[in-house]
Formats: sequence, structure tokens, C-alpha cells
Amino acid sequence: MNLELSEEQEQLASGLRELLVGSGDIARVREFAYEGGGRDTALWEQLVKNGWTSAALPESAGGLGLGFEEAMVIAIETGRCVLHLPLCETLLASRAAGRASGHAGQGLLGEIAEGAGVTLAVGPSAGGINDADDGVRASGDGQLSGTLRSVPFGPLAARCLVEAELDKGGTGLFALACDTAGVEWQERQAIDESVPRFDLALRGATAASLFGDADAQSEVDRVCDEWRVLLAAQSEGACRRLVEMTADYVKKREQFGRPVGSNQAVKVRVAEMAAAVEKMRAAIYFAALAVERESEERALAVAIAKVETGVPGGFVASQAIHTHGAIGYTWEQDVHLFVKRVKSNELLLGAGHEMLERIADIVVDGAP
Amino acid sequence: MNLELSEEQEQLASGLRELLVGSGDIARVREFAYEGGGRDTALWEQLVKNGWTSAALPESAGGLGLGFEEAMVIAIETGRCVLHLPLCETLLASRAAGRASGHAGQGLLGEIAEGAGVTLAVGPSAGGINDADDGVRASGDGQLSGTLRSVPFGPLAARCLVEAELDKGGTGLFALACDTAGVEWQERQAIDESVPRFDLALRGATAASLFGDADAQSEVDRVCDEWRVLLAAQSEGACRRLVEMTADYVKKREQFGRPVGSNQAVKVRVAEMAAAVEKMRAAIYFAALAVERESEERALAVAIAKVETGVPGGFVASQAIHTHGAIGYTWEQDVHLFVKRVKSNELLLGAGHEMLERIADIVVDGAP
Amino acid sequence: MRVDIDLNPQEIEFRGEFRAWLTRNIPAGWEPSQARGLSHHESWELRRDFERRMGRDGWLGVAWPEEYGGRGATLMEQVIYQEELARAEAPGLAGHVGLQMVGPILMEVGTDEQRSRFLPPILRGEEVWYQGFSEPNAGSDLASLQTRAVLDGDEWVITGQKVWGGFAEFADWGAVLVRTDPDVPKHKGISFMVVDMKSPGIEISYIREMHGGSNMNEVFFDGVRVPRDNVISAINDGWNAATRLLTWERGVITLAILVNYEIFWERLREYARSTRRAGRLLSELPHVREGLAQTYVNIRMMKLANLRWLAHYLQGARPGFETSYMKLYWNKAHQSVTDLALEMGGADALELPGSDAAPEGSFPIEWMAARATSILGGTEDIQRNIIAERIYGLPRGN
Amino acid sequence: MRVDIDLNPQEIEFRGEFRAWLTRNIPAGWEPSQARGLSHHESWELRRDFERRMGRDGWLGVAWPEEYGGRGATLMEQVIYQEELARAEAPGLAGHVGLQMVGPILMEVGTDEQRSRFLPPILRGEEVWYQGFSEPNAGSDLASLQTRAVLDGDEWVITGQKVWGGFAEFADWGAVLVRTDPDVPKHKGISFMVVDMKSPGIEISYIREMHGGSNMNEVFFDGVRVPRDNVISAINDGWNAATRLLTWERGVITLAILVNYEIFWERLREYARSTRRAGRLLSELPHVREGLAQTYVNIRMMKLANLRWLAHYLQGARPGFETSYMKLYWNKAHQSVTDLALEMGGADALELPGSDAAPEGSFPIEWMAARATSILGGTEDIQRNIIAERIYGLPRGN
Repeated sequence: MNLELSEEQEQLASGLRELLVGSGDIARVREFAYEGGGRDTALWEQLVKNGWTSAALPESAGGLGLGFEEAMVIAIETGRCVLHLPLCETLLASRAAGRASGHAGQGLLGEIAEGAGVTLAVGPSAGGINDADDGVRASGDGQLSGTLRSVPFGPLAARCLVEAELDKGGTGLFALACDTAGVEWQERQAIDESVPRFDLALRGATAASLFGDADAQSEVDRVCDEWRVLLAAQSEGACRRLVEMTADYVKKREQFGRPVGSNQAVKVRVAEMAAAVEKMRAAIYFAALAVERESEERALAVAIAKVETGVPGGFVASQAIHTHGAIGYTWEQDVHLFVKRVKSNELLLGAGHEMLERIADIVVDGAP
Repeated sequence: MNLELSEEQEQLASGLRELLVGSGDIARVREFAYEGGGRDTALWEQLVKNGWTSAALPESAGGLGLGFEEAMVIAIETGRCVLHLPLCETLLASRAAGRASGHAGQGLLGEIAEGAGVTLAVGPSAGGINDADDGVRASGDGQLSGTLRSVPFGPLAARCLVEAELDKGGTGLFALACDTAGVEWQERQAIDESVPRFDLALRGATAASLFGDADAQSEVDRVCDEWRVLLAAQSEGACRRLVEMTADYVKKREQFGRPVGSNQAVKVRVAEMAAAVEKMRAAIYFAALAVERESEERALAVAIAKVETGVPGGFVASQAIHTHGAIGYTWEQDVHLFVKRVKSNELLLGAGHEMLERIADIVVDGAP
Repeated sequence: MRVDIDLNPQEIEFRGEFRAWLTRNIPAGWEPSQARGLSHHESWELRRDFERRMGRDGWLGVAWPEEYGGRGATLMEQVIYQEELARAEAPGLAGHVGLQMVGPILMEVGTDEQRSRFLPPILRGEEVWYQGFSEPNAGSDLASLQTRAVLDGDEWVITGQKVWGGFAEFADWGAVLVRTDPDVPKHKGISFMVVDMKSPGIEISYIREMHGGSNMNEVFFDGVRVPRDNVISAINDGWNAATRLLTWERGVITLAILVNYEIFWERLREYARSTRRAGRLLSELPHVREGLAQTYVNIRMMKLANLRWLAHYLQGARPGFETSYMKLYWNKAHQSVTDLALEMGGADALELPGSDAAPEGSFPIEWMAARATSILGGTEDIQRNIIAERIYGLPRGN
Repeated sequence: MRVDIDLNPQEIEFRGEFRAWLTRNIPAGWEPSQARGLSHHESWELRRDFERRMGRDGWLGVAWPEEYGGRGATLMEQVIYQEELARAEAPGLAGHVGLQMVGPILMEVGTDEQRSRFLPPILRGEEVWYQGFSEPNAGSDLASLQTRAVLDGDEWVITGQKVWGGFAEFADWGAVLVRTDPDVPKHKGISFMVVDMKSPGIEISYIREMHGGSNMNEVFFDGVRVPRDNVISAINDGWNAATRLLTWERGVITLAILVNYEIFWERLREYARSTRRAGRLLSELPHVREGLAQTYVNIRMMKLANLRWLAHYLQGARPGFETSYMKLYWNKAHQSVTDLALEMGGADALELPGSDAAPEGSFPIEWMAARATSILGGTEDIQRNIIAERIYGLPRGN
């Protein structure tokens, strides 16, 4: 990829898209996530069977050995259908486990290869979260205690990567079984119901440290940065679909005897939405490249991707509602499902101003 | 005035408008200010003769005794024709002199009554100016030394109110004859040529302190606040005229066989420009009322007026150019004269962010 | 915030009187944060009860002329009235369709029979009206509505579908626009009918909104029979009758609405002053400070601009196209303050009410509500067209 | 800033070679801050001299095929070429009309005689061309142009007025669109003519721009006679011939232009890091930091978006409607960075060059220049229509 997808990457995207559309697309998201249909085991199994959940595992561990560019391609597709399953999180966990050298990492890789879904509980370092949590502390023998707010999917995943303060100082990254003793999940109500969120309370739960005793802060930072890129990629996918839905709608909807889309003010909205989305696309490609190549511009590129999908994402979301008129404000119309994902992703792991501050540190002060 | 002009105030406005339009309006501004026609003594004399320059003098001093609301009404009209003479500054000086009790104030009042124009050299306390000036210091016997950048009109006025650091600490406000010994003016080139700007260098120039030995910082602050309101009012006048010019233009200009103004995208621009201007009007009325009534909301109201004419003023200015197309970018078209005044006024005495910080101090922290 | 316009002693007294009444009469258990937790019916009962009490004590229809039982309140008193209701966070009046639309229309074009039958129960808070204007295919282009009424003997028979009105389930009467002549230009074949909402053939469902709640109805009319006399104004004059009052004193309504934004803004400020991120109070972060300042300005300016026009109306001017400016400022004030709420709250701002970490007042629900603001009551696009064409005379033809 | 796309060794070598050449050949006394102080003629002489040197050393027409004397540069090399010119702050090429428009058109539709007469002097930097397209009443609606050419014996006689082209006074030849058949639909009666700019009947004046400078001409044609053979392509085929190249590789041009914004942004950063207000460095003020970050993002994103499309072109795709996105990003990048310059500089930012307090690079002049960006090369409004109609298929009919 050189700021554009390769043919293989295009095929990857259309493969996943076919599977998701074939599974019911938005209707399925509504059924399971919004209408309380419970755990969507069937779709997860299908993703497992087709290799999507192990896409980022090394080939040696039974995966496809795909890189981060491909993870981004997958994330775009999960955004296009507001997927209600922890696929992106599992890809991120695969990558982190692959970087870990010890048993814990190998163990997690094996579980993912067998179909386990993984979620991520990274808190204080992620940004965008107000002070309230205790955070999690690890005892010397790997027992975790403490709380972390708003973990996506929570017990709907099998495993959870947990950021925890190490006994002797520094940060550790632990693989935790979501249903082990001492783990409690409490569901929250948040705007994007396609990603159910849970509070995690740990009381001496046993977990395995991926990076042993070493301070893994830079690993946690890396996971957060990669997560930001996948959130941005999801938002791009969701926003692009919003533009398509909006354009389709205004071509069909008539008022005053002609399509609403023949009004120039509507064209301006659609054009500005489209312009925002095309820029997002360039931003996430750039960020994916920077991560994949371990570029020194990683922090900058990631922040730019988050900025470009943040406020502009909110703009696309708001315009999509407005341009649909009152219909766009209803539950039955699909617009709100995408809007909710885009607004959530904007605020998770640091919103616009926080990311602009990072950018200023780099480009104004020349911080590394 | 209760957020709308009284009939008398409307008459005041139309009286001044008639005089200025009768004098040649924009053509005269071009002739004298932009094309180097020299000092426009004739128009100043006419303003003097008709009582405009002494409008804010107490009746006892031979003036009309008009208040600050009326000063604002006058400022709107000076904005509507980008007046190239220090009328607003003279009104502000009249008010400051009126508040001073001693000989110096009386003297200045008398000079204004006889037709003197006054300008203002307030520096460090005014905001929006980068650190470079020495500032001005007053010796014990009222001799001023130092420099101040970018004084409007400079020696084109007869007198200048100068902010200076007092010998014994605190701030003084001095009335200075612009052509007295020890005063040097150096013209600068700035974007708004209708307000020529000069650097002031003082080397022991004799001047009279309006408020004696007392610290007059609050008086200087008041002058600056009143000046901000008049700048905002000028911008409102200039912006309103830009909207009118733009609407007229797009009604006449044809492309593709019909008026440009029949395009909805053009309507959106005109409507948004108009909406900005109507809000400006409310903001300057509110600020003028707050000043006139010595309301405790003065600082807030003044900052709001500056904010509402600042970035929105730049918006109206940019849209006016854009909507005129390439024509709007030419010297011959009048658009640029208003654009330059509006952008200047935005940046003088503190631009948007600086004013928003003031507002935050008041409304977030509850600062007095 | 302060009153930005001078009140005379009579107005100050009016304010004091109504404020005192509200303090005593706002129903227990009615607080905005709890209100959303009430069931539809519970909420309805609270409202009805409150409204009947208002009627009993003469606080409904304050703007109505005294000859019809109102207080003949001045425009300024109406503003005060609306502001006080909003400030007290009183339940929204279920009777607003009757009070603000049907009542005034009947006074203007109704028959004596219609007035004596319908006005008093509205004023007592006893009968509630449903407004049936919009249809699925008639939104911005309302006049293209297709619900038809056909005369059959002494009755009109109505068939069609209406959307977006509220309280249909609870309403006693519907004020419904129907097509009575399909063969003339669309504005000219519309009549304005009074429909008994308990009639056979009416089916009511709810439209679920993006936040999951349902306040709006779909109403289906299948051969609903209405007595011939239930037409307001002349047959085929319905469009005129209905739209005459749609540019209803927006200043008054808007000033009331913005009190809600003032309250929301103050909640944001308190949130910023009491919430820390990475050890710093949100209210110390420069972008939060600037955001609070800018949204304060947006709300305050919405108020000042409205008060400026109100000053004209107080001197007798009729509301005109400047109401389109008001709507634009309203959109901006509402959308910007809710954008700030989410941005400021960060990940916590995503939480819905009922979640204990959710900031007070539910930021995301308010954010969603603000998305509807630029649509309802004439879209942003329509307001801009009006300003350009009607105020500045740009050519229509688009 | 860094290269955001991979260069192959040949491209790296090309870059090195051209960069080295520029280092040795940029004329002394040519620096942007001084350039504005030069008289029109002095500036012209510097440019001409530089351009002839470029021609001599084979650095003009790098994109031209080798058969016409060019270098047959790849698209990537063209980008590099433009970037290096911009980065070196070299004089803008006076010959750009010949190099980028007339040359390619002649290669495509010219006669052998026209090619051998006109191409070599363009490539040597010896003959300069004027572009006569726009007219006072034909801006966005270019095809409505009214300058007429009437055949009189073996000569065309041209009468009319052109605006917005530059260098008319110094140009040797004009490439002028004229109406040759007033009786057919407007696009079909236009021809493309070569006019000797020293011909009798041509009068040239300057249009003064809002910043006081004059770079653009008005050219009046009063019975100007042109040999019959001076028509490029067929009679009445001028519209096709001219517009075929107007969607010319905007990626290339835009990438060059944005180097200017990168340079301007870096100047702003240095200004912020060296200027104090009330004792604090501007670069420490939160809103300045955020402004610098946001404008950096705008410029960087303009670049990344262009590079993404460039990647398509490198694989053989033809530029299409996506060039409209490029133009929108370009407007945004330019206007936002110059807005920041004024806001940041405060009262000092008002100063024009020549004033010693004026920030380097004259912020207000750059601000004014950016106002033209959303107009030139197809207004913002037109780009948005193209995106909505051509890419997303919204109905035209407006």
C-alpha cells in the first residue's frame, strides 16, 4: 500500500463485506445489539471459521499473518456495517500477544486461534476518560484488583487484555479470562448500543502478564495507538456509508415535485460530507502505514487520523440526520446506528482537542 | 434604547449618513486615504460645523451632550462609509475628558469644541499587541518619553490621548498636542489605508495629565472598552454594507443566463452573512447599553461585541469577496475597502481568543 | 443570567405572581432527570393534573383576550410567562396545540358555536388537541398533503395518514388538514377539520426516535366520519387558516426555549468545575474554557437578538421574516452547546441516563435532540432561502 | 515535512539533480520577501533570464515527450519537479501557459507547421504565451464568451475584451478563445486562435488587485488581424480543444502549491516561537498551539489526499472529478493558515511589507491572496456541484 489499497487488500475488504452483508448486515446488528437478541454466537463462529478473527495471528500460530494495513482494511468494513462483535479488538490483542515473547503471549495466541474473542481494558493511558476509576493494580504474583470503566463487549468476549500498575512500579499488560474468579462485569447504557460497554471490577483475579515484570508502558501506548487507528477506520467506513445513504435518499425523496437532491443547498451538504470522508480515507491510510512501518511519525499520524475522523465525523453524522429530514431522526431509519458509532469513536481514546495538543507538541515544539 | 434605537437615534444616524454620502461617500475615502489625496480638511470642517465632532461634549462645553448609545450610532455610520477621519476617537476623548475634573480635561474639552480632532495612543493595556514597544513613561513634571506603535491617524489629529506609566507608579492618561516639541510620528503601511497608522516616539514631550497624580488605570480600561464597542459598531456598519453590496451584485450579475443570486448556494452565503450581521447589531446595542448604564456586565458585554464582530466579521468579509467572484478581488470594486476595515477592527484591541478568555474568566470562574 | 430588557412594575409583579404559583404547584416527582424514567402514561397523568390546576387558577391561555376568558397578557407578559415555565422546568404543556393554535384560529375564523364548544375546555386544561398537519410525503412541502376528506351525506369521510404530531393517544380532538378538492392547485383544495380522536377508524402508533424514546405519533385515518360542521373557516380555506398562525410569535417561544439552554449550559459549567481529567479540572483546560465561553455567547446572543426584535413587536410590529434569523440562532445555540457537552465529557459523555457515571442531564440525549433542531419548524435550508429571497430580494426560481 | 510516498532510486536521483541545479541557478536578489519590492519590469527580467537558463539546461517542459524535445518525465518526476521549484522559492514560470497548456494542446491537435513553429521557442524559454479565455461577462460561465472573430479574406478580425490573464504586456503570443459562429449553441461556435500580441489593435491594461498590486491584465482587441492558419484544431472546435486540458493533472500543480503553504506554515511557527505577547511566547498560548496544529493537519491532509489520488494516476488512471476534492482541500488549507496568521499576529499582523514591524512574509497580503483561492480555477460552489452531481449522481436541473 502506498496510500492506496493493493488488489489483495481490496479483495480482503470485499470478502469480509460479503460475509457481513450475507449475515444480514444492519438488520442483524439491530436484532442482536439493539433489540436485545443476546450473544451473536453464530456470526462470531462464522468469522472464526473464515479466518477473520485470526487474521492478525502469525502464520506459525495458525493465522493469516496479515499486517496492520490489513487490520485497518478490516476495521473499515466493520464500520460500514457497525459490526457488533469484538473483531477489531481481537486483531489488536493478536498483535500485542505476537509481540510478547513468553508463555502468556503464546497462550493467548493459541486461544485466539481456537476462536476466542478478546477485548481491551486500557484505561488511564488511553485519554478521554475522566478521573474516577481506581485503575487496576497487579500484585507480585499476577493477581489483579481494581476497577476500569466502560470496557467494550466485556464478558461477551472470552479474554480481556488489562492494563495494570505493576507491584514494583511501571505498567503491565495482562491476559485475563473474562469469566475467571474475582472478575465482575456490570453493563452500562451508552449511546452506541452496537458496542455494549461494561465496567470491570477485579478482586484478586488471576491473569497472565504478557511482558513479564518489565514496564510495558510503550506496549500499552502502542496498543492504544493501533486502537485509535482502527476506531478511525471504523468511523471512515461508517461515514462513507452515511454519505452513500444520504445521496441515495435525496435522489429518491421528493418535495415540491422534484427530488430533494436537486436543491443546491443539499448538494453542498453531500459534497462537504463526501470531501470529509475522502480526507478521512487518506488519513487512515497514512496512519496505518506509519504503524506498519514503525515510522517515527506514528504518534503524529495516529493523532491526525483521530482528528480527521473526530469533528469531521460528527459533521458527517449531523449532516446525514439533517439531510434525511425528520425521517433521519427515527429509530427505523438506519442513520442513527452509524451516527452513534461515529460519535462514540470520536470521543473514545481522546477527542479532537486532546489529539490536537499531541500534534502541537510534535509539530510546534518538535517533541519526539 | 432598549435593544433598539429610538426615533431620535434613528434621525441622528440618517443625519450623519446624509452628510457623509453627500460628501462623496466611498469615492472620497479612496481619494484622500487610498490615493494619497492628503489631509481631508474640508470634510473634517464640515463635521465640525455640523456638530458631529463635539457630539459627545457636555452641553456646558458647547457640545450636544450625547451619550454613549449615540456614539455607537455614529460609529455604525462611520463603518458604513469606512470614514477616514478620527471622529470616533474624538468622541472617546471627549468622554474621557468629560470625566476628568481638572484643568487638563477642561482644556481638551475646549479644544474639541473648537474643532480639534483627537486620537488615542493606548498601548499595553489594549491587548492584541505583541511585545516590542517601550511604552511611554511620564516624568514627575509631565514630560513624556518612550514609544508606542501603530497610533491611528497620528499627526492627522490635533491632539492625542496618551497612556503613560507614572513616575510614582500607576498609569496616567495625558493630553498631548500632536505637533509639540519632542513628538515624532512615523507612518506605517497597514492593510486598512483608510485609517493611516503612525508610530509615536516621545522625547520629553510636554503633556497634561487628565487625572492628575492618581492611578487612572481604570480610566484607561474604560477608554479601551468604549473603543472596542465603537470598533465593533464600525464593523457592524461595514459588514451590513457588504451584505447589501453582495445582495445587489448577485441580483444583477448573470452567469449561465440567469442571475447568480438564483443559485441556492449563493442564497445560503447571503443568508449566513445577513444572520451574522443581525447578531452583531444586537451585540453592539447590548454593549452600548452596558457602557451607558455603567452596568456590572460591561466587561462581558464589550467582549461579546468584539467576539461577534471578530471572526463573524472576517466571515462576512471573506464571503463578500467570494460571492463577488474575481471582481470582488479587484481594487476598483469597493468590497476590499470594507473588508480591510473589518479585518483590522477584528484584530485591534484584542481578537477573538483574547476576548473569549475574558468571557471565560467571567462566566466560568465568576471573575468580576 | 440577567434580564436584558427593562420590565415595568406591572410586569415585575406578573413575574413574581406566576413564579410563586409555580413554586407551589410544580408536581412532586417531576424533575427533568427523573421525567425520562416515567412511563408514558405516568408522565401524562402528571402533566394533565398540573395543567388542570393551571386552568383552575387562570394560568392557561394568558395571551387570550379577556373576552374569551384569557388574561389578555401583553407580549412582554407572555415572554415572562414562557420564561418562568421553562425556568421552573415545569412539564411542557400537553395543551399547547389547543392553547397556541386551535384557540387563536377559532377566535379569528371560527363560528360562535365552535368557540363556545371548544374554547372553554381548552382554557380549563380539560380538553387536549392533536395537530395533524405533516404527512410522510408532505414535510417541508406541507401543501402536497394527501389525506382526503369526501363528503358523504352530512359527514366528511377522512382517509389518510399523518405523522409527527404528539399526544394523539391522549387527545380529545384533532385539528387536521385534509384535501377536500383534489382538482385545484394544491394550496387551494385543503380544509381544516376538527376530528373526535376517539372516532372509529383512527389508529395510532408511535414513532420511535433515534434516542429510543417515542413522543411522536403516526395516525391512520380509515374512513373516519366527521360531522359536516366540523370545518374551521370555509371549505378549501384550510391552508390560509392554518398557516396564518404558523409564523406565530416565534420570539416568545424562542425565549422560552433558550431558558432550557441556559440551564443546560449552567449544568455543563458545574460539570466542568467538578470533574477532573488527568488530575486537572475540566474548567481549567483552555479548550473547555473557550468552549464554555463561546457557547455562552451563542446562547446569550440568541437571547439578545430575540429581545431586539421583541422590542419591535412591543411597539406593535408584526413578526415577519426575521423569525428566520431566530431559528438559525436557535439551531446554532442548541447544536453548539450539545457538541461541547460531548467533547468536554469525553468517553463519559457517551453514557445514557440511568448509568451512574453519566453526566447529569444526559449529554448524548440532548446532543441527539439538538440534531432535530435544524429540521423542525422549517429546516435551516428553508430559513436561509427566506432570508435571501424575502429580506434581500434574491430571485426565487430555484 | 517528509515525503509521504515512496520514491524509486531514479526518482531520488532526478530530485537530487534538479535540486542541485536550482541551488546554483536561482537568480541573486530573488527572494520572496524582496520580490514584492521589485518593479514589474525588473521582476520580469529576472524571471526571463532564469527561464532561459532553465531552457538552456533542459529543465523546461520536463513532462513533454522526448519526441518534442521534452524529458518525458514520469508523473512522479513531474511532482518532484514542481515541488523542488516551490521549495526553492524559484520565480513562478512566466512560460507556464506555453509549457502547460499551449504545448500539450498543439501536440494533441496542432498541425506539423504549428508544432515546429511554436514548440521549440517555448521549450527554450524564449517565447512567452498569454492565455485569453475569461471575459468580464464570462467567468464561471466561460462558454458565454463574446469576443468575436470574423473572416475577412485570409485573415480573422478579432474584436472584444479578455480579462484575468497575466503577462500580456510581455507575451509574444496569445492563445485566445473567440466566437466564430454566433448562431449555434454557445459551446459550439468557439475557436482557439494564436494571436501575435504585438499586433496593432491590441491594447493592454492592468487590473489592480485588492492588495494594490497588479498581476492580471485586461486585453482589448479592436479589429486585430490574425492569419487564417492561426487556428488551433478545427474552426468551432476551440471549446473542446481548450477544455480538454483544463482538468490537467491537478495533483501535480496542487502538490507544488502546497509546498508554499508548508513554507508559510513554518514561517508562522517560527514567528510564534520568537514573538511574545504580555511576556508569553505566542507558541505557548493554547489557542495558537491548537491553531498551528489544526492548520498543519489541513496542509498535511491536502498533501496526503493528493498523494492518494496520485497513486492512482501513477497506475495509469486519468484525473477525474476527484480533482474537485483537491480544490476544496486547497481552499481550506490556504484560507485557514492565513486566517491563523492574522489572528495570531494580532494588531502587528495588519502591517504590510516594508513596515519593519510587519511579520516576515506579509500576513495580510497572504490572507488576501487566499481569498482568491476559493474563486480561481473553478469556484468552490462549482466544485461542490461537481462532487454531488458527477460523483454521487444527484440530479442536475439546478
